[in-house]
Amino acid sequence: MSTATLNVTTVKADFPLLGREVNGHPIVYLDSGATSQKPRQVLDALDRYYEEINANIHRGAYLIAEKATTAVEDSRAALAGFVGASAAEEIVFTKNATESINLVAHSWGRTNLSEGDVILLTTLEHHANIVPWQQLAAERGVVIRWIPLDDDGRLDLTDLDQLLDGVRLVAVSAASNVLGTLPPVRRIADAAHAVGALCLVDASQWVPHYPTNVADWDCDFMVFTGHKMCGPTGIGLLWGRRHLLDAMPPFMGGGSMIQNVTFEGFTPADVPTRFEAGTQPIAEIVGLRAAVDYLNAIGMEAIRQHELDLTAYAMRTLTERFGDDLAIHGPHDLENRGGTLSLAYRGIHPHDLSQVLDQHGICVRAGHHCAKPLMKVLGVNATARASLYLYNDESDVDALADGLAAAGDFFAF
Amino acid sequence: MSTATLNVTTVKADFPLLGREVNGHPIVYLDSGATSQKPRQVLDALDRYYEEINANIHRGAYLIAEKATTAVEDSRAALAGFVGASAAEEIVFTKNATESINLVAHSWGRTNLSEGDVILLTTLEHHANIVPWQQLAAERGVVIRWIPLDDDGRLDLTDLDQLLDGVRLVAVSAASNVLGTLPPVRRIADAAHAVGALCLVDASQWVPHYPTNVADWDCDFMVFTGHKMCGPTGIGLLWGRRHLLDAMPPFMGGGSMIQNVTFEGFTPADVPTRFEAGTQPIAEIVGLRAAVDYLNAIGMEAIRQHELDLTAYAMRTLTERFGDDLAIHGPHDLENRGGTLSLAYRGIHPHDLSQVLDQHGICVRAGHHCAKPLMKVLGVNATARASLYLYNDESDVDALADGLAAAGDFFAF
Amino acid sequence: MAGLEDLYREVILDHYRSPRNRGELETPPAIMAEGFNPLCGDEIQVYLLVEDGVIAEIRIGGQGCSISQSSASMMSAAVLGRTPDGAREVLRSFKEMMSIHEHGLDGEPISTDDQPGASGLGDLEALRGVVKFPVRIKCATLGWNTLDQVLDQTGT
Amino acid sequence: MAGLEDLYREVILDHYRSPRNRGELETPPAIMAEGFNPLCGDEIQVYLLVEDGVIAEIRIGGQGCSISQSSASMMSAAVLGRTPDGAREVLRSFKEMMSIHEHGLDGEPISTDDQPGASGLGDLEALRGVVKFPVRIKCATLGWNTLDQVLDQTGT
Ligand SMILES: Cc1ncc(COP(=O)(O)O)c(C=O)c1O
Ligand SMILES: Cc1ncc(COP(=O)(O)O)c(C=O)c1O
Repeated sequence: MSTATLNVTTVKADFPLLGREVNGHPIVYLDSGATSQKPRQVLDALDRYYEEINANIHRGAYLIAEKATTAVEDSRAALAGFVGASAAEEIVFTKNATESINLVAHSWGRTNLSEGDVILLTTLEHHANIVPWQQLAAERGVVIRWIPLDDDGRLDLTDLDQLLDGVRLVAVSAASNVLGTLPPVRRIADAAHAVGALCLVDASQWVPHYPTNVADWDCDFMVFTGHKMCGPTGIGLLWGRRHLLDAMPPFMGGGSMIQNVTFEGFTPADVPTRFEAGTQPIAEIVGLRAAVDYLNAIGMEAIRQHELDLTAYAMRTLTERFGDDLAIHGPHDLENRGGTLSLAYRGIHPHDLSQVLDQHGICVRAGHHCAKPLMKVLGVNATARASLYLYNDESDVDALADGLAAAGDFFAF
Repeated sequence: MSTATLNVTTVKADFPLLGREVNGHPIVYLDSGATSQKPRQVLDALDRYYEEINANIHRGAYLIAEKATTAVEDSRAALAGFVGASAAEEIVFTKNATESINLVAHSWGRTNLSEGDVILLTTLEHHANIVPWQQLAAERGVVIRWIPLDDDGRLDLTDLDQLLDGVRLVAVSAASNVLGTLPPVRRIADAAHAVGALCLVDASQWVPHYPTNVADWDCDFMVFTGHKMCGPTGIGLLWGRRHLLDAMPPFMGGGSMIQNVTFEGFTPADVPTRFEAGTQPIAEIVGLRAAVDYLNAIGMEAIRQHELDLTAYAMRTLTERFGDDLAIHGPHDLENRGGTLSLAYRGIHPHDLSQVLDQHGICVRAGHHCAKPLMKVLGVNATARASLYLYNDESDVDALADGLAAAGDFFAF
Repeated sequence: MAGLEDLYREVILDHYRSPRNRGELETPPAIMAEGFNPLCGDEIQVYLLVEDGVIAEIRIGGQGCSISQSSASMMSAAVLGRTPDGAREVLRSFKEMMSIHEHGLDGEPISTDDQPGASGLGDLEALRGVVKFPVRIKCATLGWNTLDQVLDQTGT
Repeated sequence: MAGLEDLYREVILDHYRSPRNRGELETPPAIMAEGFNPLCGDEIQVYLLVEDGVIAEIRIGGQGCSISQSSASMMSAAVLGRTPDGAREVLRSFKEMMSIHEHGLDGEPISTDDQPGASGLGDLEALRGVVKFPVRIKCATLGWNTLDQVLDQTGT
């Protein structure tokens, strides 16, 4: 892995979309929290897959089917390495992080949890890490409890011991998609284990930005999504400890996930195949591997450092320029946050703000960011969110600041 | 829609992979039943999506997010038109046909079926249309019954009325992926409705090859998969009657599929969004639309006719050349079958047959084709399957025949 | 290219700055419905007091962007004093103006400037530019869809 | 490019044509396990009769391709007369020979011709070429994995 610093000009040039214009302005893409742009290297890998080896996997004895199968299994191994899994078999491919969590909720949850068991979530979870548990709660009488936030938007762990009473699973984000908060995952996993609970980490906003190691977290399940880490759409991931996966029944049924099917019933296959029913998103698995190769070539440490520097620059620039007219939600100390900046500016509704920014070619997201419980706690319906990634630079931040000033002028009343 | 006949030379030239060599021979791709190859037009649509408008949908107020959203909804409308749906809202995107069936089994099945209710399947179903129902049966005490086959590999509907006793759902393939059989879907749907049952059609092997109209079938649910119809991997479809979808609870929970989320619970969104949790396979949805445009430009009638002619040629050629040494499973009358040819040749194991064919660049699939109950009825463990599509021509069939002869020589003992 | 001035007409900004009929009504005697824009989190409450067969009072609560707020404000002014059926008629005209009938091949809505069926809407005509910004259509129709719900409760 | 002769060595075809120890044994006293290749539908039964601490009889049932059938046939010959632990040792050597340790960047397995740890397997060496055809490895190991299962039942 490279330890060199990231050359953002070179990086930017890898992303075809970032060279385009929007509304007559060069695009300023600040919505990587919703989805990242894709480097040429990933698009080429998709094309090469379709043009050279496209075939259904695990099914054909002919050469291109064999190559496609190998490409998928190599991707599994590469992803295992990328997140510090101890074996490729612990990697289950899904279509997105949402399916990964639903898989755990259906397969592990419905097998192991019953009335009165408690699931502990945090107030800053994405709907993907809330609704599957609420479905389980409604179906099985499982109880959901919430870790609150302190005033800076960090988890308030003061009462963690009481909150853990009766808990069977703690499900926590490694990085908030709204506040940028980075909860202390290892500490929470340890506390969960101390009461015999498991810990699931939603690393959708973490994996694209930081080196990831499930062994360091000592968690039990971990999920993330390909499209936020330079990969294609349509591909997500579940990592789970082998002995947990081994004990879990299938989620979806269909081709591939079986060992045998008779008129009377079916025998499931071993993991990870057991959880991969039907034709997999093969090109997307290959594309995700290309994304991992791309990120590794730059180096996750270099990416982390670049984003840290840029986040510091952004917070300084925005604060100096707009003072009290602008509020940045969430932690302000850079140790506790990533480059996700949820803004409130002069009472202008986020939707209107993002509309004006769009006229300047600036893409930020306005809304509840699939975190309505958190919005409730923040006391807002929506925020305008600018989220930084490896291809952003200071000029993007400057453009955002200019755009905010223009919006201020437009709505000045 | 064009009514001209299909020019297979032009068509073949649209598919980059078909211009390649395998093991020193020009590739002869006869495994479209497993997955189809992709035309340049679809690959270009994927590239254009990623290079020009890639953004998360339904979430951003900025221009490229709006364009991505529009592209997805336009695709939904195009697919509705392609299968004769009465409204775009009846189209639910999934990752493959397997997820579509699991969605119905979980959402409709677990809401409406209980102990003793009967699901009627056919003996020629793919595991995708068996295992989800067996999971439901194991969980809820639902009973599965099977429509048998006659000696020609067609459904034997003699006892249909008795079989329908107590049935709540009939799930049937429109085209068999092993025998090529084309069951009389409309007749089965009518019979199901007559006893108050619903009818689900697995059209995975139909939609790529024939004009499709759910109104003509008068079925209630219909599923298919993108990768078998010139579309990308990672995208499937569920069509359902609006009033049925409206009454169904969500399957997976997460972002987008909600109207509101509070600490106490969630309110699901309207259909089809209710069933589309998390970030969708956006590029894949766009790519599938390009596939539909491609197929429409050639014309599904022209494709059907081309395949009919080619299937006739293949059956004639193989029979004339190999006589009793070769058996073709399934119906022999062309009205009752498509271009899926499951072969048994001189007692050579299908796996060995396909291995020798591969040395000649010929891709056929060997195995149980995810239809183990059918294999049991056929009295074999596996077949070697050659499946034809719009880009195949007589030279492909001739190459297959030559390859079979070579395999016969190799294993002659 | 559609510009900001197509979206944010002066009359819209005016209703946003000074919303008409803002507040609540006691239920009962008034009736109320609540609407969400699930995409952006905006929420709105529409209170109606129907007396002698006409909308005697209307109040708008909740939070939202300039488009959803001003559209609701205009809506309240447009239906006050009408019968429920009269209100439904305004609703229908408005929704017609907001519906995109066709898209160009590149996903851009075809210009709807000379689209028929949207006459007689007065101030509301100012919202016509919203159809050029498809994502914002849901903002503009939020209050109206909520009105539709509350009208259902009038039982007429 | 790996050719057919790398896969279908003469000794393999010989075992395929004339499988050794084919049949069934009565259970009990014999023990049996059944294995599936979920990809291609092949199935195999391995029957063992352990007497005085050694494998006194072994029989192979089921259907499969030339590779799975010949591999099982050779396996039966290789473990007959051994102790369960001795059989496990052969199993280990065989699986080692079959495991692909590394892949080239383009997904092609690196040639394993001079790989260590696969000596002393006699006829079984003929199956070494199978690693060049990754899809067929599951065929070659089917009988062996089933042997593994049935050995577990010996309780030693
Ligand atoms: C008849 C039939 N049904 C369902 C499927 C499942 O499709 P998928 O694997 O894309 O979910 C297939 C193909 O694999 C099929 O042939
Ligand atoms: C923290 C977090 N978790 C989960 C998700 C869900 O990812 P996906 O929509 O790809 O399933 C997202 C992004 O949308 C997210 O930000």
